[in-house]
Amino acid sequence: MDILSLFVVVPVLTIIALVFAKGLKQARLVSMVGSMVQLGMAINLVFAYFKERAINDGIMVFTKDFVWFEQFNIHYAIGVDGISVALLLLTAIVVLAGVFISWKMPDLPKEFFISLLILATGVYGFFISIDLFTMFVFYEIAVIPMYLLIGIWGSGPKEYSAMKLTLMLMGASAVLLVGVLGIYFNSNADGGALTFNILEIAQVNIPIEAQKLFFPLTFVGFAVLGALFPFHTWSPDGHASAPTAVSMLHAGVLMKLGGYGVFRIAMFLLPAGAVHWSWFFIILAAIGVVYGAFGAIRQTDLKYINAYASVSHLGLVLFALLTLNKIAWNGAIIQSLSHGLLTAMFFALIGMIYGRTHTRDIHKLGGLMKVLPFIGAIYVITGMAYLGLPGFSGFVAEMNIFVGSFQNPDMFHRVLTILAVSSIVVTAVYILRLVGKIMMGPLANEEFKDLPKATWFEKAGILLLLIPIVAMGVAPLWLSDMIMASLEPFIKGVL
Amino acid sequence: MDITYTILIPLIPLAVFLLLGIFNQKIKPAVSGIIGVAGLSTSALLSYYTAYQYFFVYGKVGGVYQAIVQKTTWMNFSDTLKIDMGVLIDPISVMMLIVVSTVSLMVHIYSRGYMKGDDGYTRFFAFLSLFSFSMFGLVLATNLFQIYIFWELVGVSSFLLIGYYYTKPSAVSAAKKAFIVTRFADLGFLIGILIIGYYTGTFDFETLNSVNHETGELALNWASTSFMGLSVIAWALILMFMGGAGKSAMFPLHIWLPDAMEGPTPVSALIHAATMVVAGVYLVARLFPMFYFVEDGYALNVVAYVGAFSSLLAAIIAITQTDIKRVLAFSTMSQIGYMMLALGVSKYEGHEGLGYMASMFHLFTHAMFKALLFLGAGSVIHAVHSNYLKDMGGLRKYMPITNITFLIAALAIAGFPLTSGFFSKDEILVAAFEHNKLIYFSGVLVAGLTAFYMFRLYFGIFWGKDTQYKHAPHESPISMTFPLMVLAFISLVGGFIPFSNYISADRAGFEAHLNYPLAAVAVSVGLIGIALAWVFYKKENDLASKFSNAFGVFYKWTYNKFYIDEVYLFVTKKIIFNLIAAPIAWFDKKYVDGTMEGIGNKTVVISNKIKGMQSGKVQDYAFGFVAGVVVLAMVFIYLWTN
Amino acid sequence: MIAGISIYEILTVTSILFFIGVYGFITRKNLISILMSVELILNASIINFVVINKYLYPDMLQGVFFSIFIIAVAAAETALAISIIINLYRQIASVEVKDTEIMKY
Amino acid sequence: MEQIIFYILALIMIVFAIASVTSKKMLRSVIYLLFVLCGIAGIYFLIDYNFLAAIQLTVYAGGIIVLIIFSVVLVHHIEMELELAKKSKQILVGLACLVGLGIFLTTIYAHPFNVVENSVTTSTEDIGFGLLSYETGGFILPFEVISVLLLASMIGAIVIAKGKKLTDKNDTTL
Repeated sequence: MDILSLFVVVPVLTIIALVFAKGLKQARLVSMVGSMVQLGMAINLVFAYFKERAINDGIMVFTKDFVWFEQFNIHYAIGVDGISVALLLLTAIVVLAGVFISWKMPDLPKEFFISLLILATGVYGFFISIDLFTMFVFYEIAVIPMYLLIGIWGSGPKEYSAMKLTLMLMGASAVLLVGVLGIYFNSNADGGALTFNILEIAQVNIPIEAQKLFFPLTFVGFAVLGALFPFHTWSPDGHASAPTAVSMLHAGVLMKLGGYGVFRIAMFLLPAGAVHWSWFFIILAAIGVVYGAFGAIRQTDLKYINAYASVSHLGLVLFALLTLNKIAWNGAIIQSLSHGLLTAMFFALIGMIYGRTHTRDIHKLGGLMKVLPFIGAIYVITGMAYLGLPGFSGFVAEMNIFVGSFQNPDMFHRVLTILAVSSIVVTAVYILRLVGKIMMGPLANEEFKDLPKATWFEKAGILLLLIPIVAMGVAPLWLSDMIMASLEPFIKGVL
Repeated sequence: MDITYTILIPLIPLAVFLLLGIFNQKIKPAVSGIIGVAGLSTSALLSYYTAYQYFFVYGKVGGVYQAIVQKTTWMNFSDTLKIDMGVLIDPISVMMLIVVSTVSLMVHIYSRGYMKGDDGYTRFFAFLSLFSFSMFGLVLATNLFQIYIFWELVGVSSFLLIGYYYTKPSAVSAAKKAFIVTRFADLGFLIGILIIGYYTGTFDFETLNSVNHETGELALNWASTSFMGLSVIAWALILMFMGGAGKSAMFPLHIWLPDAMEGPTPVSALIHAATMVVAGVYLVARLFPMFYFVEDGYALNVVAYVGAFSSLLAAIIAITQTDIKRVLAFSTMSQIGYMMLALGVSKYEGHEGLGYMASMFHLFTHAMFKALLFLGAGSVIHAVHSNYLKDMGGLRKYMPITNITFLIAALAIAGFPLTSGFFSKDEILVAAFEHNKLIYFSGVLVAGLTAFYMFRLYFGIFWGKDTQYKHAPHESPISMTFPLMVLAFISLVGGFIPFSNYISADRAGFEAHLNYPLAAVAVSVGLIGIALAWVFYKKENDLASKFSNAFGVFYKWTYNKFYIDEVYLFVTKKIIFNLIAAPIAWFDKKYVDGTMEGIGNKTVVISNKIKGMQSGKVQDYAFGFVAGVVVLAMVFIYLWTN
Repeated sequence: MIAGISIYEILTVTSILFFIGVYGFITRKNLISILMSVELILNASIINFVVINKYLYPDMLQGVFFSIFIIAVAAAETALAISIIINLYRQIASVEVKDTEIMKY
Repeated sequence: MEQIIFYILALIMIVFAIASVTSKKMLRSVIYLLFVLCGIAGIYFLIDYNFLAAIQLTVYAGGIIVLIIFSVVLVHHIEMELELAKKSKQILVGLACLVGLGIFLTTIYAHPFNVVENSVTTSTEDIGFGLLSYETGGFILPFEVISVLLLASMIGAIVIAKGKKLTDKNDTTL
């Protein structure tokens, strides 16, 4: 079994093992072991990748190719570059943290962990495949369990949110499918056979007109998952209703599929289309950045605040991608990673607070720092990291994005860049409002006096997320070099 | 020269911070205090050693102090553009090292007494160490991005320390305000950095500042793009100054500083008087060649006028404040304005660069005596448990050491001859006199006002009415009075350091002399101020209230800080919150979400409408079938026959 | 072979019968009438089988056989349909199409 | 002679067929249908398929029509007026049928049938042999299948028509 396919096989094995598990204790143990193996594999992959990279200068390494649908030339083709390696590592971390955070899942624990791992399988598969169709299949695998996870284990108007989320994402993937098929049917433009293989399509000069036609479809199809304004409304409701681990996984990993897809498929395969349309979508992305930030100021539900903050931060990812600039792209990838960790952390903390106080209304919370020192301190740290404090991953990402987008010297990009940069102030406003409101100040409710302290598994989950955040923030060089090296073949098309 | 060891200066406080932060609950308060002091002492000793080595051993090469840089790549943007991390040793950074480490050490020692018995004792020392780390990093930064990084870090340490009493809502909102206002200013800083990075292709101070001595211009070339009639680099400098103005509480970004006094007093002494708030001055000084040469010093003029205006405004407001820490806060703002205006009027070469040197000198002396004033005020507050002048009076009998040291500091800030403030202030006024008369007059006026409000404070606290105290105030413990004495000593004799030999804009050094006529003017204005204060406040009387009544509206405006806070509040609360954020939230719910929901609802409506077609009536289906077959047949026949 | 009558004429007649049946099937509202219309359609097609057999392939009998089968099936179908109608009438006391809406939607 | 008979038969069939699908009186409608079926039997006679004509008369005219009449009598009052479809629907359906007829006829007349002139007479014996032959082209299997089908449908008809008692047990309506 090759090193990459294991990423799909191990979760599947874990799921099979879960089927035979009895009760919460066994279920969580099995999932924890499975996720830990996964994390170990991801870490191992990073080292293996560096080793392989030294001797192999293909765009993708560890490539494998099996035919699984002869007629349409659909392959199970896999391979990774620095970007997917980083995202796989992120996924492994967030999944394990999610398992830790769901340590005390009260209802249907077995089914919950199974759904969670199905989602993870889809995500892993998506990141390793380099065949459009296989990728699409994994994408759908990742999206579908969300419906169950939110609809069954959610809170509040969960059916409504689950339905909204699923319908919007499905609508997007319908659009995406048209785009993917459009690419497929143009993949013989240079006379070869029709193919779904990304690397092969990248060699083909797809006619400009076709690129102009299919780029918006592919882009929007993925960008909806990346919460592009104005298609972001599924995200606040979905996040608010989802259980903690699902929110973490969704905002932390699943939404990254959007940016990754935009980058890997829409921009790589349709560069002329990207150049042609970027001006339009970059406006939307820039609006999303500021809009999400302002939206977050007004919300009172912790999860809504975070969801809007995600809109803002992921808007920054799309914004960076659309500036068609290598530095900014590097920033976009780092931002994906950073936001994945940070937002997962935030949702985990919100889950802990909610689990103890049973409210997410910031007006009902206050002064929790006194009673929950660990969670409070981590909350403040996460908030600071979120608003781009140096020393944490967010800063590195944002600086790359801003420096990169500043490389476009025309007035149009300048104005948009400054608009996007100004979001860091608004971010500071809502983060500090949040921190000041719920952590600081006098204790809001006498009942909160004896809240239980953080447990070991909560701490484990949090540290798991915090360590990479700090590592990326303090020593970004290895990561950014790894990503930068992999960006080279992708940026060529659009420059 | 190998200066690698200097990296330890910031790293030791960082280690202390991590140690105290992670094992916050497990360390006994007494131990954490000792760890903090020990860590900082090491850093301070290293700083002094560095200073000695630099100034007297290897710093000067060919009559000019060399900048020594050691750095490593932290992140690559592109082949040319990158962020380095490293240390830059040059006269001003070494001078700042001394200032920061001295004041910080004194504050550490002082805090062991001041914070005794507080719940978050360990946390407090952790934050202090974090701040010291950030400030050292800022001082030693080798490039714009590094300074920005530590700039943000001092911002957040400041946030944490202002909000140290986090259960107090006023402290929380002050912390938020400080962070957001400076963050807004940093936005300008960041954009400035981005502009500079794009047009010059480097962030390095040494590259940016290098001057071509033959042409007398900056060695660096850039595409001279202009925007609204001013070159983009000048814009960048102005934007960066915006960042500096935010940190240094220059008008109109000063509103956070008075509120920041909600923090514990040692914090105010360290961060909001001596070190962090002068970061803006340091930034301008750092980039002085750029400020000076780009567009004939356009940006530098902005600095000068903003500095002068802030200085005057703050001095006026300080007269009417009743919270002693707020008086000191406005005084700080006023003095920083002084430093800014000195930089603003400075030239580059030799003696022409007097303003630059005077600014740095004043930065040094001000750090000492202002820290002393704050620590003294802290000692007083510690004794009487109040911040307000009305609760004080006649304390000289109870607190002799505090009294004496406070008096020394007040004399120094008022520019009393032979104190340190006298020398630095005099040089600033000389520089202003030589280059810009308007600013000079404003400076003289501020000098008088400073003397007045400072002695109003002094007399109000230690003389004036004999207040009856519930608990008789007593002198603070030795851990608190010792730093007072050390700082008082420096404030007294610091003026005799031949600063101009070591620090000058072109780093070559020069001999500065007292300008007796101008000094006489400044001193006499200062003495008038002191004398007025003597009359008004030495003994309890109603002169002051009569006076304030006479001024009426003006007094009210001044007392309310010219309502600048209210304007900001209006802008943030009414405009940003209610006119931008609220409509956006509404728009999002109503239209963006509404559209998506609408699509869903329409689908349901349409399907309800057309489900009637599936009536279950076989005859209807049959009709559809027949009609369909007929139509299809027609089509096929048409196709066949053609 | 009918002397003097071509296949076209016969087919015309059956076509007319067929469409009359179709018309009846769609417009009538009574189950028994509909059944009758179906008989009409079936008969029209039976004639076609027979006539084509006779006119085009006179030495074969397939058309006749199929006609017989169709008649048999029609008889069976009618019997079943009638029984269903009677049963329905017992249940709802009506054999109008508009009353039999159980399967609607 | 045969020509005239054919035309007469055709006229009868068409007229009564129309009458059958438009009549308001149920029983009359059935009787009109009987005439049509008899006309069809006449056609069979004309083209010399006597056996078929006989079947037509016995099974259709004799059996099915009687069955229908019985059911009509069972479920209707003799004098009940039938409900007619809406005028607009009648016209629409009529139009569609006319167009369809047009298409049929154009197609038929456009097709050159390869008519074989003959006067072969088919005896009942031929049909019997053909139907029961198991040689190549024999119809014994379909014949048996049809027999079984008839049997099955008879039983089914009885069961369904009996209805009530059986369904009571299973508690299903119809």
